[in-house]
Amino acid sequence: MNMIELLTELAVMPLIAFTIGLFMVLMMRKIAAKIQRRVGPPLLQPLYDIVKLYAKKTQNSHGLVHDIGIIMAVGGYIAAETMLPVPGMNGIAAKSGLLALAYVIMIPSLGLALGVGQCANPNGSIGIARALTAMLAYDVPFVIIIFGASWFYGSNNLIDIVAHQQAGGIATWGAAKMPVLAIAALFSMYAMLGKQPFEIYVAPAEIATGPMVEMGGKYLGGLFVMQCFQLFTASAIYVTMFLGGGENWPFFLVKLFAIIAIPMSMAFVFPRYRTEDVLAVVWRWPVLLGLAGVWLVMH
Amino acid sequence: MKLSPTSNLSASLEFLLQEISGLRSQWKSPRRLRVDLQAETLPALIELLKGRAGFVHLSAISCVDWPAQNEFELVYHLWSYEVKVLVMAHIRIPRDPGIYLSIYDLYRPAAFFERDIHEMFGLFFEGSPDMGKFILTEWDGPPPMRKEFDGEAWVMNQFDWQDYQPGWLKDIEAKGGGITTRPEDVRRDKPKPWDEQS
Amino acid sequence: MRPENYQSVNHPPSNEFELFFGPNHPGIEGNYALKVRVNGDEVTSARADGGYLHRGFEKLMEGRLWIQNIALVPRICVPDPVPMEVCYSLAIEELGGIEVPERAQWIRVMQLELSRIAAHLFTFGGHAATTGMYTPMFWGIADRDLILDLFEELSGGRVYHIFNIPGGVRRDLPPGYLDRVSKTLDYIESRLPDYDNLLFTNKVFVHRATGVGVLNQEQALEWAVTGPNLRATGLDFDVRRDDPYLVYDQIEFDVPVEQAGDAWARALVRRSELKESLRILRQVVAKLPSVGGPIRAPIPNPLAWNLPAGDVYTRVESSKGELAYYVVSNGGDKPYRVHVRGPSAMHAVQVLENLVTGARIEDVAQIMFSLDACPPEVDR
Amino acid sequence: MSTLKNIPVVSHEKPSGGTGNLLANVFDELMAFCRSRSLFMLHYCTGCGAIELPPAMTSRFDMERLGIQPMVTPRQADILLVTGYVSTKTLKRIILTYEQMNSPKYVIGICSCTVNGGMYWQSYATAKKLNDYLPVDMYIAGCMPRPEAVIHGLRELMENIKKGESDNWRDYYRRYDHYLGNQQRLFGENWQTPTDIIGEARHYDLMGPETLGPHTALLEQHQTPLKPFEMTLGLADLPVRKDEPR
Amino acid sequence: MTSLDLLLILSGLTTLAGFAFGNHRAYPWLAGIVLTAQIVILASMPLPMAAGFGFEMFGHPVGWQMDGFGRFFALITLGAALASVAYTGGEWGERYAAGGKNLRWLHGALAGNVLAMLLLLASGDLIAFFIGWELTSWAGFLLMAQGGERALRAAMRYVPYAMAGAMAVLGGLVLSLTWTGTLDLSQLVMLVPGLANWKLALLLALFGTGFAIKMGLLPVHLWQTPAYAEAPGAATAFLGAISSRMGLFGFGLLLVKLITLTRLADLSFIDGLFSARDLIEWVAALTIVLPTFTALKQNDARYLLAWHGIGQSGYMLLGLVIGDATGSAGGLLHVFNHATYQAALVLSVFAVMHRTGTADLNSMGGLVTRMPLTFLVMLLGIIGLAGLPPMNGFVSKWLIYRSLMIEGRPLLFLMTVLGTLGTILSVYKLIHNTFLGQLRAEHEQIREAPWSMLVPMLALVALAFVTGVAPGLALNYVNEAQAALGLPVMAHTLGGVESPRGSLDMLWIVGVLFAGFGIGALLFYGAGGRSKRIHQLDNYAGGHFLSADVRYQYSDHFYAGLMHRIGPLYRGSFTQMEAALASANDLLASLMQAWYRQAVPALTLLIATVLGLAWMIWR
Repeated sequence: MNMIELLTELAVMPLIAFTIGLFMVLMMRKIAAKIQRRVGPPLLQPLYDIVKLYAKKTQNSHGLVHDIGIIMAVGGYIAAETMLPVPGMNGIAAKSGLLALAYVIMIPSLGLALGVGQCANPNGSIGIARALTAMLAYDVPFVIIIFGASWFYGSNNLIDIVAHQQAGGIATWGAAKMPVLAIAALFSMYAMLGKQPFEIYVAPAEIATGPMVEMGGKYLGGLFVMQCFQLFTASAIYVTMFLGGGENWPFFLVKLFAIIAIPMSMAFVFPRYRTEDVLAVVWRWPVLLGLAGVWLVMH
Repeated sequence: MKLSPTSNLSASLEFLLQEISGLRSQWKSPRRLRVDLQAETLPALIELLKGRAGFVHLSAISCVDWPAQNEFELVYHLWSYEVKVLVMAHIRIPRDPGIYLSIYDLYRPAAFFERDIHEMFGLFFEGSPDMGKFILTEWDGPPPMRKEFDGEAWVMNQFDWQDYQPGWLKDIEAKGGGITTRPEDVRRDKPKPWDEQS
Repeated sequence: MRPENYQSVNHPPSNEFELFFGPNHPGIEGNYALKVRVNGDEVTSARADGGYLHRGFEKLMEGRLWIQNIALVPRICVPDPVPMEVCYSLAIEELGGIEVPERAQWIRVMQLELSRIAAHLFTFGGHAATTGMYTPMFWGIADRDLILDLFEELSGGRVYHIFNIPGGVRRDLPPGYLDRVSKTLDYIESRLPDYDNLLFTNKVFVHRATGVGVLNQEQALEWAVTGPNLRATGLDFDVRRDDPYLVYDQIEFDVPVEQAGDAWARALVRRSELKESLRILRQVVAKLPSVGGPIRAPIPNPLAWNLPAGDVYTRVESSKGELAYYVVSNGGDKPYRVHVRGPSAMHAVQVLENLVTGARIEDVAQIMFSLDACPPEVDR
Repeated sequence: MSTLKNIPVVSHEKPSGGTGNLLANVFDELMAFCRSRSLFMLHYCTGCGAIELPPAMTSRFDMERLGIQPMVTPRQADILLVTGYVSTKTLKRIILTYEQMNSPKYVIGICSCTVNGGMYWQSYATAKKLNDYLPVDMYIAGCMPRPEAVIHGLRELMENIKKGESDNWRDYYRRYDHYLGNQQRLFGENWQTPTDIIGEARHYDLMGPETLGPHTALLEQHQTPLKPFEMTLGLADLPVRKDEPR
Repeated sequence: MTSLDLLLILSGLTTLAGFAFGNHRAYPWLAGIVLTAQIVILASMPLPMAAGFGFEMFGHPVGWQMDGFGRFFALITLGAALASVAYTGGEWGERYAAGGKNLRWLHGALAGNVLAMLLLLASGDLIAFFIGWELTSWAGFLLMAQGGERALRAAMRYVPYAMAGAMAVLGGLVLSLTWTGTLDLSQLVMLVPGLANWKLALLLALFGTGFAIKMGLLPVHLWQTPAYAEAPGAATAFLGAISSRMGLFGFGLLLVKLITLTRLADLSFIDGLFSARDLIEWVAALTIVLPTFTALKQNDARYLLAWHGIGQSGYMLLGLVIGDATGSAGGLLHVFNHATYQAALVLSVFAVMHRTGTADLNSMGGLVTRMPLTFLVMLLGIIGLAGLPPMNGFVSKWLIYRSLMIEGRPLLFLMTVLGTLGTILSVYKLIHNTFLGQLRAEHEQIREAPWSMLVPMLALVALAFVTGVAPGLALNYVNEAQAALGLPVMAHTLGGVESPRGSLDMLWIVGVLFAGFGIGALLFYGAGGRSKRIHQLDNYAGGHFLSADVRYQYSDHFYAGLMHRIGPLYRGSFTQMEAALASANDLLASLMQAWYRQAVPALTLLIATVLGLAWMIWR
């Protein structure tokens, strides 16, 4: 692969991810509206929100780290998107792999945490403390699943993983071969998205939207962009690991949206847990399932 | 004597109240008993009602300002869940110096009512846990509920009024919703005190 | 007067910090504030801060005619305004010795119960929203709107009806009104299983609400807790039954009671009360056609109406608890003194401060909403 | 300043001036369109009119289909809905909150009380005329206005924003002295909010003829300056503390 | 004279110079130059390099020889010493001296530590090893004891541990001599694996105890935190960076070279189910998790870092014991990586302490505007400690994860990741409570740390960053060490690892990451509107006016929600275990001290050593 092609891919992949993410946000809000028996936002609402926020005339910064935090949050995801193979484009997936990806997507969280910390608001700090606790919760099953998958595929390379699954149609999909792990992964992805009942760190009624408490204008806009990327990344990792990745764009999109629709349609009929309950729930079922899945895969 | 709902209610309650000297009682309706007494004997009455007749619920403490007599009237509304009677105990205390005893040690809710009366009437309760401000924290005028405080005059002095905007009414009639305001519309056009000096 | 101090201050070493719930905070009901000191996530002390909604009602009422004040009183509690009108009217009627016609009494009961249903639907949504579940709020408020429609048809106002006046009610029911009421009742009754499925049997919600803000019966009596909050601690008391007013003594209804005294018990009591209100309303709808007669007792010219001197203490059961008016007349055309005793004056200040102390910040909002405190009643 | 009628009303520049290049105009139009289609309103129930906002937001009237959704903190919000009477104590918080919001920001006075005090006209505790203290973009009259009226008002605001007409927030910077004067009259001379409006006006080039005046001079006299802590190596400009710890 | 001789002589001279005129202004420059020269000599030394001197003791030749394994550790030692000396050289040292403490002793002890460690690392036989071991222990004690009253108490607590460790090592030495008849490492390598299982187990137990104590492995880790945390700043950095790695060096020799990993796996306790190798792996894994989560509860920045130092050593041992090319490379690389960022972190904490006078996480906050460069150092340091890209900590941890994945050890893998996650939580608390949040009034006039302190810190994080982007630079030395130990050598590229089963190319990852940041910045500054800095009191407080007398900073009990779940574990089994250990310790310590106060400690040890050796010869 020549350099120009690669650089084009690197530039295009985050853009595609962002666009898909926008529609995922829209889908989430539409699902909420349907459950709540109302119409919901228009088609381009997520885009309007982001453009408006970036175009605010006056904006408040609590200092350089506040700015850098948002840059890291957005930039980290932009980088992460180039490590996730999509149909026709592999980016630098071969040079990073699943494990590195799992750690690269912690960079945005760290950036956000720094930015929020600089805001000097305890609501935000509590939010971050809770977000990191949630990360501790969902990452434990998540790494078990990464372990199981990479043991099963014999590789850490996402391109190999996709190729392995696409070799024999649906029968060789990860979900068909490792159903237990796939279920555990779905659970873990749900927790990763941070929607109810795992929505402990935004919690408007408790800590006034936690990390977002001092974010306005482009700062909040950056977080909205980050949310788009987050939805896409979570869904794409799952599809790549268990649903055969992307053979072609239509199928890939269907899988992406179908997977992300599962947690979204469950989220709006639950309240949020307390922090320790999140730990209890996520450390019980997904971890047990994950360990059982790993045992099955290894024997 | 312990009061019980089965006994002859009014008779036994009145019998009980005879222990307080200088007390006048009057049944206003089957479940409302008005009691007038001296301010000094109120603690005794309350102790009696709470201890012996099950009047555990302090419904409210009301204060009425009687500037003509230079007095505050305090009304303690007590309810018994057992005998289902509300006793209204009226006392009068002089407006000056305006100090009375708290009944917080018998009824916790008194703290709220006493603080409220302190804010609104300037009547101080000794022994109440918190005589700070609650509602009027950012008010530095006189206690507003006193009769001599003329709220309307204060308002006239303090605030401006919206100018008559005939266009706004038309706006509402025509559109039914909001009135768009522009800086030009709502310009002040009457002199302010601070402008006159220049 | 400077509101706050911006001079640099050296803080003494402390593990605690302060959090501000309200006035601009979704975890607080209305325009009200709760300042808490927190260590980790545990509240070590709490102080309520009111007065944001203070309008000086009691002062305003002293400056207006008896009849004018009818327009003022419903503003004291926005989500549940009818009991305010009724309680004030009852006070004037008692002072003036006016006998309210029976039909007017039944119509008042109908409004009171409709208002109670509306208020409870509102409260469920709020309570669920504090735990992050917004769907009950969306549903509840939309269903409450149907009741507001009924009120609008009756009085012209969705929220403030100003329909009860001393002596009775302003107008008779429009034709076909009772049918529409029973249709709405049917609809709301048909929605109850949905609410049960969504909220009252939701395991996560039950988990969140149990053991939160526990109030035992002794504490409840000590702090003058009333209404559903008191009944959630196991005390079987309802002003409608035990100190009856209007025609409640002719109506058959139960007083739901729970024992646990926590946020969950309070939610359950309200849910059962909603069903009881439906039951009362069915009886009212069945009874009203057979009650004839005038809807209003004759009163003198209200613009020059001097009520005899005296004082009266009336109370009713609002959706929040015991609501009482102490009205004093000195024989003039205006009240000499009106004291409003809203139930939330207790719930939102002392009870809230006490329940929140030692609770966790996750539960602060839930405690306030489960007490169903209504700040304008505190501030007046 | 004796004849107040003579104070020039500054008509601010319109984004669609016809001058300049086409692309910039299109860009401005796009911004204005997005601003009008995405309005975050602050979750702050300042008065009783707030009871009609939940119906307007929830299933029956669903404001989200217009792109309007509630937000929690002033930083995130675009619209400040002043729902009804403002007691003096609340008014201070409203001004604080308004100043913490990011421009373009809009103030909507809902209910008659915000227009002229409403039925609390003789109350000692409530301010009567909101536009003395804040630049109000839209009044929605009624006691209280129905959700339909609220939504209608918001739609009208959206139209105004799209046309670039609703920018009273600039007025707050341009005539800060006027607003501050009214605030000082009500709250006392040493009234100060933590937000540095004059500094913001300078920073964003929003100064107007009346940004500074006698009242801002009074403010400067009484205020505790709240300059942000700039990041500094501090090697040159800060003195060594004598009591520097060992 | 060989270059190893030169190295040791230079080191000895530095020690003497340190004790003689360490308080002179020129000493740090001199020591810096000499240390740099030593690094150059060491790095350019052909291997293996024997020392030109040696002697015979009781019929056994005692000699020194540097191989790739030793050189790897020695380079880190010299680098850490260089950073510490530079840090001490300026304002920090002046204030240290002005505070009535003795700078000569500090410098002397530091240089003495380097010498002792070099002697240990270059040992060619077990007697030389033991001499180096003893010297290291005592030099370490000397360094720990410099920090004042509390430091001395902590150092005294270390003494019984050190003596017990020395006794165990000595016992092991005697036994191996008894069973094999030689003390020369090159001969032992051939003889030891042939010993019977119980003999090997006994050797393992004896040597292992000694090394574990030095390394701070569970359950003999309790001495380390206070001893390291309370030492003076530069000493803490040096100790935290490398000192306890001597235990790992010992383990490397013992487990990999002498006993060999295959023999280790044969030593099964329960037939075929649980071998000594599993035991060590699990001890390492527990050492990762438990101290990390103890660090989470600390409220003193120095203690927090010291606990993490213990936790991170678990990764190194685990990687080494897994023993495949990737894992051992990861374990060894982690020694280097940990030294770089841990030293930088400790130095930054002491830089903050230098300015504010406190390391209490509850009484700081918002310092980023006052000490931005120190913040940068701590930020990069915590990214490294947490093992996130782009810092070097990520690479070594990635290698360890990867080898656990390839070897199929899910539970151990889970433990390592759990340790990483716990680290992320705890280091965020560190940086948040120190640098973020509300600036306290008493810190408004704080200045950035002086350059004499900043330069070493910045150099260390720069090194950590560069070896994170291009881990190949450090992996060269790691490969040498692997070869010297007889482990399979991991092939690597400049950017990481090339493998058909999943590669890692840090050059690309970091490149893309920074390109992403660049685009993010472009979006932020280009597409977004201008922003204005605001004062920290202009903040959301539920609509209230935030006033300066309100403490608006969340610091204590930071992960309260998490503690509701795992807090009982601390209170329950873990603290009970710790309490039991601590009381056993204290008993031991008091017994030891009772006996020990009566004589000069060194003398006592000398007697013990001589007696031991005499018994060994005489037998």
